[in-house]
Amino acid sequence: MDDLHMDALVIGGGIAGMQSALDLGDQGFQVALVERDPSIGGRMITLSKVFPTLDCCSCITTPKMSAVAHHPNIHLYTYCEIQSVQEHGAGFDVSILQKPRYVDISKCTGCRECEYECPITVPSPFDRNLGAYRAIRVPFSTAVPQKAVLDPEYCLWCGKCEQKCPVEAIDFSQQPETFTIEADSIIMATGFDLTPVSTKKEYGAGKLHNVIDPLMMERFLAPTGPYGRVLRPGDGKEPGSIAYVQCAGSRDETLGITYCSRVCCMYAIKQAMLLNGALPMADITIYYMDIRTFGKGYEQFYQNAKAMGVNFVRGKVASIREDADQNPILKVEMTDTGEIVEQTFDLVVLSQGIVPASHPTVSLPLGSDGFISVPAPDSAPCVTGRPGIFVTGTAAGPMDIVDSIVSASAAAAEASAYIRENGSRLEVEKEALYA
Amino acid sequence: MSQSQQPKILILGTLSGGYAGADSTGQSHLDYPPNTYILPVMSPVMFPPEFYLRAFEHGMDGIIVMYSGTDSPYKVEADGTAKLINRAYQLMKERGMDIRRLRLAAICTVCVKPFLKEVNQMNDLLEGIGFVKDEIAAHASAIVTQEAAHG
Amino acid sequence: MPENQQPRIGVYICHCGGNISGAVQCESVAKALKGLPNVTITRTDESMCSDAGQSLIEKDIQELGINRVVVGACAPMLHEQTFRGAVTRAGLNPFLYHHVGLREQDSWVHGHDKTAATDKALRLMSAGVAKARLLQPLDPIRLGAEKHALVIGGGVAGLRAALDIARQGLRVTLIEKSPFLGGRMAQLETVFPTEEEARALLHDLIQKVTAHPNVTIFMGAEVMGVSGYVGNFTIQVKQHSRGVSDDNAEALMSACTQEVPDPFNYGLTKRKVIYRPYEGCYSSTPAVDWDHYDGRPFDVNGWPIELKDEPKSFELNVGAVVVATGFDPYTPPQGEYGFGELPQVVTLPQLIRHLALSKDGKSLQWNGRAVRDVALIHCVGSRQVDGVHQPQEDGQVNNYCSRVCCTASLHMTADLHKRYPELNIYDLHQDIRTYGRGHEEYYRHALEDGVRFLRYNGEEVPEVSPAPQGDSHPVLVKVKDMLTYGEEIEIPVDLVVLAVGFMPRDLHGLDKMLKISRGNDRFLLEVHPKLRPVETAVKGVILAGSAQGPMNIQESLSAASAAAAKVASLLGRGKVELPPFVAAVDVEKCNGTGACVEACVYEGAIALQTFNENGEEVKRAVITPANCVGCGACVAVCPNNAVNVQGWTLAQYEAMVEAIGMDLPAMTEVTA
Amino acid sequence: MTNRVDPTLMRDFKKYGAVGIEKCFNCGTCTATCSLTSNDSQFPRRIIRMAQLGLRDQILGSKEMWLCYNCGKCSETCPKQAEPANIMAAARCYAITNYDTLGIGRLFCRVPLVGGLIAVLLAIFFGAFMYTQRETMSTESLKLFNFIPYEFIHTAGIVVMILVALASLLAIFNMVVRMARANDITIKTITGGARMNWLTAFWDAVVVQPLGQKRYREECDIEENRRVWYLSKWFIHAATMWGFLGLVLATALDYLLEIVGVKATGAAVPIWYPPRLIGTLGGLLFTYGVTVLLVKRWRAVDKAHSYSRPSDWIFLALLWFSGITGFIVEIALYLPRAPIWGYWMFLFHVSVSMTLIFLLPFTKFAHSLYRVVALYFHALKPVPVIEPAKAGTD
Repeated sequence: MDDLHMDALVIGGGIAGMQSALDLGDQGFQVALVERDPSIGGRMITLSKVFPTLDCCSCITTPKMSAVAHHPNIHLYTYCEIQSVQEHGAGFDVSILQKPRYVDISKCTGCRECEYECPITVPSPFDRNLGAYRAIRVPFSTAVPQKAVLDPEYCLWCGKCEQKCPVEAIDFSQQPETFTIEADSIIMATGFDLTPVSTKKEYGAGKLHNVIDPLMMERFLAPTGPYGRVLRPGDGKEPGSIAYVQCAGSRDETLGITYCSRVCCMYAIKQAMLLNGALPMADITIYYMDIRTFGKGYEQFYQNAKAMGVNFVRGKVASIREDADQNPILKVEMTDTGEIVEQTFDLVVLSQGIVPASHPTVSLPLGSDGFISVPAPDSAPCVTGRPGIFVTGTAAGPMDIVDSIVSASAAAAEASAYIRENGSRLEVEKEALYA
Repeated sequence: MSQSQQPKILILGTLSGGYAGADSTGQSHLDYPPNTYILPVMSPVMFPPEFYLRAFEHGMDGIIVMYSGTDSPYKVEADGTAKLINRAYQLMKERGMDIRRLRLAAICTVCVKPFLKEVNQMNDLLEGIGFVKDEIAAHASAIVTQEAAHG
Repeated sequence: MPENQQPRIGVYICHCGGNISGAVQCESVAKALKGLPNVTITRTDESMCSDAGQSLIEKDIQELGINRVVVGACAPMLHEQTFRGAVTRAGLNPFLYHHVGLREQDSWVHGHDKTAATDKALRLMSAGVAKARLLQPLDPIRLGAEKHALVIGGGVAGLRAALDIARQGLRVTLIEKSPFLGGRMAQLETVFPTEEEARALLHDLIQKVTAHPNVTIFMGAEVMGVSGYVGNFTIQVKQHSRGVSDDNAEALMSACTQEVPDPFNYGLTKRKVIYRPYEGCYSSTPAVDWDHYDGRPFDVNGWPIELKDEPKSFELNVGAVVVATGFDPYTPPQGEYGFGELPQVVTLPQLIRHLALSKDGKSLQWNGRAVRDVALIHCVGSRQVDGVHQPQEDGQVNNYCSRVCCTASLHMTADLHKRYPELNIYDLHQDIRTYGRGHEEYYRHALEDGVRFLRYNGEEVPEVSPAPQGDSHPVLVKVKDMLTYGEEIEIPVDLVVLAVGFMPRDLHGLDKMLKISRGNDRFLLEVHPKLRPVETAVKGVILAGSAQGPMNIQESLSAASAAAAKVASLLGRGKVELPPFVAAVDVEKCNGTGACVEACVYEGAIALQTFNENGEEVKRAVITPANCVGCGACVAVCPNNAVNVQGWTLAQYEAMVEAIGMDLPAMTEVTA
Repeated sequence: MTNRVDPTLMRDFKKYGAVGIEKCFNCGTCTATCSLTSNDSQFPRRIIRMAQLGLRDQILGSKEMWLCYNCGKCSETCPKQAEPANIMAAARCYAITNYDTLGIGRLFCRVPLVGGLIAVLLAIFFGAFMYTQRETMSTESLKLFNFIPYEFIHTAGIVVMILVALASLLAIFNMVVRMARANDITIKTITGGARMNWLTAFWDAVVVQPLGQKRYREECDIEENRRVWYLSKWFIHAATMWGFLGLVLATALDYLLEIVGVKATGAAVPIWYPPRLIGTLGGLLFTYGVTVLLVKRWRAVDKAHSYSRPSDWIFLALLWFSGITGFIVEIALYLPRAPIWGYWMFLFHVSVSMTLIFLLPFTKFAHSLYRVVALYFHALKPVPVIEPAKAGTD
């Protein structure tokens, strides 16, 4: 591939990255959006509904994905990884690895014939491995681009897909390719991972059958989820009682994570409300230390959940074990009364927090919390320690969707100002931009 | 049971008021009777009084005009709509229709409770006074009887 | 042109991922609609708004020759634009599209009765189809846009918005109501989490803004009127005189004797009516406090000098307006936690000012005595409960969380502890909400500094009362502490600090002038917290900072930069497009009665013009689209129905009403 | 009842070694982690909370702190690393100090240097005093009571015992009064309730729990027990205690046998001879237990042993020296030739042991008293509350 020149390169195609790209693109800048996965959409597209409005999540994400895909100024690079970022004047040379899809995306129509033909079933990371898809597939129904991708780890190279493909898009000979984009500025929108709980042996270290993470619950609740309903992964039973363990990966020095992950209170309340709808007979209890519903409309959301009958109990869950029927049993002090209870539930959700996602090779100073450092949050909340590189969304610390979107637009404003002030575009071009 | 057996309520909701208020109610997932049909309008100041009569003829048993009133982005909406509705009342009276079938209410974008109140009130009313077609027919037959008596 | 042919209508019903299909039998509705005249195809989809869903429509337009599209999905507010976009991509005029809200107004509110919900969906959809039959292609009104934005408010959000807009190459005018820039941030000492000096950060920002060639600033100025629309707003501004100049300022200030409580210090101190709020403020020229100046002349070297406010009025033409009008701290009513009754009760902002004014001594002094024990009460004016708290003037209570107070309070306790290590601090909270990056550290510090935390239940708030005679302390705070199993704990203190929340500001009609609305919490309302989080329902009017809701400095900065990004997208090209929903006259029907002109209140929107028709002079109504708002006042009064609002015609409404009232043949089958 | 806060107590507690008390944000993990706590006796958080707010009476009236065996699990899991186990230990230290009205306990807990000095001086005093009464050192066989006359040791011992008993009773009285006040305990609590309540409670408080270490063994540190039993926490504690009691029993038996005229005290006897058998086994257990405890504290092997305060060291040192010297004397006694150092060791042993006993109510040793009392009150079945009959019907 030829070297390309862009005004901005956005790393990460989640909601923050998409919004930054859209804001820059709308202003007339040429933007490259680089995404590690085969589809953009990030974490948000896997969610069910979003707080505090309870809109269906895909109703907000898919139009943005669609807008990104159709934007004349946004150039989408999916299934790509950043290899290196070198300073080049005021801008950067970014070396990018295009991972082989084994599908020619210029030919693929997303008809899914290959997927129907493929004999290999593999667990789907989109569904938090709760569901399965094929070794060759369109990553998920609303994926952008709607193009198939083949997973070489599982593929038997039987060639059935190749025979079936009506447009001869399957290409087993694809190799990883490296290309370079010259960009005047970079926006890091690399997102987050859930805090690992494998070190928390009190919570079963991830080995208990009916203790799940919140993103799994999102998939259960999502209409596009693997089962279309909520069930226990251990035995497929419909849960009659569900508990949320707050701060299961935050504010806990035994995990080495002392910060608040900011979103867990709200997503737990939201899921509780949705569960109330999905399983009207289920008892839902949220065990918490402090309910942190600080955002616009959030406190009312919390009060609504209380009124709806969601049970809020103050006390940090000390331990979880399971009985012979694989029912998780929580032990907790209800600190309001001092009562120590052991409560058996059908399903327990660990409200795990947010840690930085594994980074592409962009060397940037990090804060003590591991997120990208923002040296002057009270004067430039999106500016990192490296000139020309900006940060947005959960790459800069835990953040909810609303705050991520605002921060994404702010990062776009910073980047566009930087491009105007330092960018390598010719003056003429700059003038032309706003002619 | 088919809704054709229920009295129908037409709601003309402004985009900056009633229609958005109904959306707010929906976002709060608050139930109300389903015999309500909300049409978005820029401003109800566009509807001539005859429009309402024709709507009744088409089987609408109650009409609530949910406008934005003084909060409207349109200067004439508040006074203008009220005048038009008053003229509609005149026409309704002439036809022997219960004027409570047509109501004007100011509903804001987040007026969830007032929205529900209006809808429920109209429903209660219609439960009492029944279908508009019966009312029109009764009036017509009354006129016939009257004329017969005179004639 | 496909749109001029016979209508070929494509009908699409969205499951909305179960949101709609959970209550509405979408397939049945689609099947029933299939039988309607002009309906060429009906489809349902899991998610119409997804790329795949949109492609479906595009494909049908191109392959089946669909020339009218009706989608039944979520509220039009959310996705009407999305589908218009899809229709446009397929080569169809975007206004040959009609959106029916099946989610907020049907499935979400009638979920208990699936049959009724389905019937309603069918009627609404058939109304949509009826309208679609009568849709005509429309073109948006294209207007030049001023590459100039107005920022209202000179606090940190306004300043940041102005700077970022200026940096995008646009002109900005910033107006600030008070004679000085800086807003609430100037009243702070240090900021969390960096512990930088608030004023140093602020002055750095002011320096950048004032030095930027694209920025014009008017202080002591307010908006008196707004007209126009996106791209072309006309703003009437009134600017008060400063009253003094650098030359005579010092002489006048020393001659000035009239003193008033200083709002900058929340009334803790007094200042003269000719004043600077603090040393190093911007502008450094003092100003006269016209609201309080008693009008008496000053005696300067024996000469009586009388000052007069001579406001200047002028107009600004701007393409967009950023509202950065900020917030007010909540002022507790007399008696709430002893406020206004006990001299030992202060608000957090007051204490911040008090500390800024106090010399460092061994102990904190308040009301003439040394403070040994302090109680800090959270959620004053926030998270209020109906029936427990005294409502505001409008009858509402502040049931929102003010977001900033928890960290601000603990930031304060850290400062107190540093300055007065012997001080005992009690923190009475409901939940500690140190959510932000680096905020939990303040909680940790407070704990380690020995701050005692007590947790009260929102419905049983702490009690503040004077201590009985002879007690060691003047005030007693009693609280049912939920961390001590609900036992009543008595805390003797010398000072009670109320962590007051954010109050939405009275904008003196500015919100009305801009036609922007407020939410349930009475803060200014955005269109949608995720889709368009800083934009208002009025195109071209954008929010920045705490006018929209409680925010800390960092969040205000982000919001302000985001607002700047939106302004840049809107005005950068120097032109904007307006929706074509304006009145249009059918000259065939118009016979020049002039009723429409009489009904119209918009200057220059509709007028009678004389035409020559078959050698005869006739009068016909003519619309000027840029001045028409599309209210339709002309429509109702036209005896011939010769005028209609494009896209919202009377005929369309009649057809829709008729469709709602009609029982479709398939209906009984569907809803049986 | 209104509880008035006292900001000084938490600072006080830090002086008793509660290193993390201010860090606690009352999440309740510690209480829910503890296997010994129950709804009638909640700890550690309750104790921490009382200390944070300065509710002195409630702390001094609590039995909860004595139910804790310092297994350290709460400290391992504490999300704020506030060291609740250590706070419990500090609370016990605080209680020992406050129940002792003589002010000696305060020295051991608050002024460890002075405390240590007192212990050393006391031992020297006892040693010197006995040395003045010395007689002959036979080299033929170790005739200990020819060195220091038996009657003298006996009398001195009885005097020490009486003093200790008086001080202990006074302290226990203090404790009981405070506990009764804070928990609404009356005579009825003891006599009322189930039949033989007082007796079953006594059985539980004296035999089942302390001697049998039932709860420590069964409920505390279960995982630990699964490792190797002889290194488990309960066994080490039990070994120390059983060993100590074994030594006391052996001494008492020896004395008893003399009274009934079976043998003379101190006379060499075969290994199977019951007092000697008990004494040897007890000594072995005791030395093992104390040595392991010392090593654990020295190496700070876990949370429970990380924050040793001087009073811990003084107590353990006294225990260890009295145990090890006794054991050495025992060895010397059965050596073919009586070594002279055997006499000095004997003198040392008697002095240290007397010091240990003498300081019982003032050092960490006092926990053995208070724990039994607390366990007794804990074991009492509550008097059933009879709801007053409601007037009228609704």
